[in-house]
Amino acid sequence: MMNTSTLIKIILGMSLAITQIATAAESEKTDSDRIAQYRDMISDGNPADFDEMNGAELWKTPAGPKHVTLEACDLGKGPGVVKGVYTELPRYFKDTDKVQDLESRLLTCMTTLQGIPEAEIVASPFSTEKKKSDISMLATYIVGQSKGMKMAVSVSHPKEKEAYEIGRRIFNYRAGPYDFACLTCHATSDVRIRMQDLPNLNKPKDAQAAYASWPAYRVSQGLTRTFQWRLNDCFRQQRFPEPKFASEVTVDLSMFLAVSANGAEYAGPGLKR
Amino acid sequence: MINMERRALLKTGGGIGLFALFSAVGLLKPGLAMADWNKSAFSAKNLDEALTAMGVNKPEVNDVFIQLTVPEIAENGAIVPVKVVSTYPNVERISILVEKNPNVLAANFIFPQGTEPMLTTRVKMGQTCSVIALVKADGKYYRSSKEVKVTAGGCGG
Amino acid sequence: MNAKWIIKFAIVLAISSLTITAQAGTDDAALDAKTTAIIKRDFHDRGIAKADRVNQDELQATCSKYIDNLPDPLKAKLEAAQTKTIKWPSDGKYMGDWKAGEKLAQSGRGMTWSDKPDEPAGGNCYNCHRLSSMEIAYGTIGPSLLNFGKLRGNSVEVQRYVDGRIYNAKALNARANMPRFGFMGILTEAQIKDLVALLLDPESPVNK
Amino acid sequence: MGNPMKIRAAVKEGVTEVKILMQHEMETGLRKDADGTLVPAWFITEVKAEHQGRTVMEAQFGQSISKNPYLLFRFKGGAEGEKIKISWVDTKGDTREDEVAIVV
Repeated sequence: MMNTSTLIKIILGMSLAITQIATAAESEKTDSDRIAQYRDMISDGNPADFDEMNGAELWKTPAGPKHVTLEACDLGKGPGVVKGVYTELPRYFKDTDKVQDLESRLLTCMTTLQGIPEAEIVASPFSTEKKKSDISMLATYIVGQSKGMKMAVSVSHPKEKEAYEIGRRIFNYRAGPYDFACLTCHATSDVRIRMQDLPNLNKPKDAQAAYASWPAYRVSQGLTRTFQWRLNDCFRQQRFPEPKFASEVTVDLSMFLAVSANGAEYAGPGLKR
Repeated sequence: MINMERRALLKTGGGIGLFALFSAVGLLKPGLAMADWNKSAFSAKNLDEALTAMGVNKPEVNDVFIQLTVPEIAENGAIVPVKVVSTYPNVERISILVEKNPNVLAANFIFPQGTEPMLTTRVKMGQTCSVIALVKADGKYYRSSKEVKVTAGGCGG
Repeated sequence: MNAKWIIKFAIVLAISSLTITAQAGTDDAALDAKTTAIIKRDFHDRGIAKADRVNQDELQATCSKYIDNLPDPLKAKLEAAQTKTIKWPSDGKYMGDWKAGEKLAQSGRGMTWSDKPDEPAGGNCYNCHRLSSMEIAYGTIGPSLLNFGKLRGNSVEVQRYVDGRIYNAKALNARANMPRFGFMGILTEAQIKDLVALLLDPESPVNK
Repeated sequence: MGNPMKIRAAVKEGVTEVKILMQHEMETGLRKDADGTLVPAWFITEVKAEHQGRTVMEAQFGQSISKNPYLLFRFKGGAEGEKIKISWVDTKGDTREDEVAIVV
């Protein structure tokens, strides 16, 4: 017959085993899991909401020398339509005979409709600590109107197809003192820079998750950042010179990335480290 | 309460102007707008100093009646989410402290009857260290702490 | 009309004529040429990052063209050319101070348009490599270098190998992602020595 | 006057959950701006939540609360359509007050 002390030993032994199993499970948790936990915990309460609110106000507030609103701006689905437009951008626009992304198109509307000089907007197109950018807040508002909708960027127009092809080439273009191209960091799966997992933008799943979460509020900067900013800062880190705001090089690269993300459910504005 | 009167005053335009003027000449410290905003606790430079300023003496460690949830790794120290749930009866106050921040005491939360003893907020962290939840229940103090690793994010440039 | 203006005009002309070609058929060469023309037009100087940084040298152009399919003979030719660029330390010494090396390895700064011209660049090592077991924020684009010296020793041959590898990583592998730190003037001779020490000194956290 | 907050109050099984996102720089007084000049301290010191005139939460903040402060809490009671009022005061004496109706 089992005496009490044996019984205690068995119970202790069992609980020790359970603890060991639990410890093993804990150690199997990777840093990526821990970062995922962090991201999940901060996902509620996105300060980008304030930029969306401000952008919505700017959209319907008369501005510029012509003192008109942007409500006649055609972002691809007709004047004033904002719902779902981001899922089809970049796209070809007949009036400018160009492929344009959201920010490039907003620039067109602000210059043509409102009469704001292009040089004025292009001189400081991104938000800073001291001053938030109107075009960034407008973009944040517009993308919010596509939340939950599927990305469906077309390459049916020859100029759209060409923009995609050129964008792909820009992605692979190595230059600068570091010999970097976009592909240096974004064409391999399951690698990270420092602690951040890098999306392999040649793989649909990664490309979708990455593209569909921009624009995003950057915790590290305390500002909401647009896709034009994302590309601008990638080129900075790539040790390239600065791409001109809303230039063809940025639009074509966006086209390549957007098409790679087709089918994704748009989830922006996001919230990132 | 002085607190409420001042608040009422602040809501009127004249009140704000007057207040701003007093602040500017240093006659009235902005902190005084809150009757019980404990300036010495909020300016404390280390944990002991903060606890002393709060009148807390060696709080009992309890990780069962205080559930403190923080991320193990924070991708950026500018936002570190903190969730505290306490199962003590009669929780009056929950404070959050960040061990190695220049200002250790991050916040006090005061719970009237009927408000559940839980909260979620976000703190800044200058470096890897412990986050401490300090709970006051039935006049006694209890604490629980967890380490958060703060990392250098991205390309670092 | 100044020279800069003429160049800009020529680029615009080239782009418009190329558009016609590209539309006529999806001619890869035409698209390549148009891509280059757009890149040369759409980047501008900012801070220390001048517009001419987009001009490719032979290695960059070849790697961009072939991406993952660089033919072996071409690869060997590029590597031979890169090997010739390596400048060995003038005093024949390879090892510097591992403590300075660790600081360099941690820094991700240098050569961007937001970096100041008089500030020395960082090594960016942890961005891509694991080096010390103490640092959890390390990248995995490059291989882990944990215990690098412990596994290989620190003979003069090993020191020379590491120095060359940092000076010009493309000498051993033209397709390497690693920048050519010495050849491109990113790091000084003394800084490279500090990194060699970080990898090989038995006291360095890499080998602890 | 401060910038508007985002508030959501939802009642479920007799408990109202309130989520607040405030717009505030929460300057520590220790940070330098791009030009290297010290940015003076400026942060929210007190937040108050009222339900139908009754205080349901009072919070005191220090410099270590993140920019754009976030707060979630729960209280017993609350019904659809009833009002939740949130107010804050900062170190400059600036204030903000916003009100929302409880949803289900």
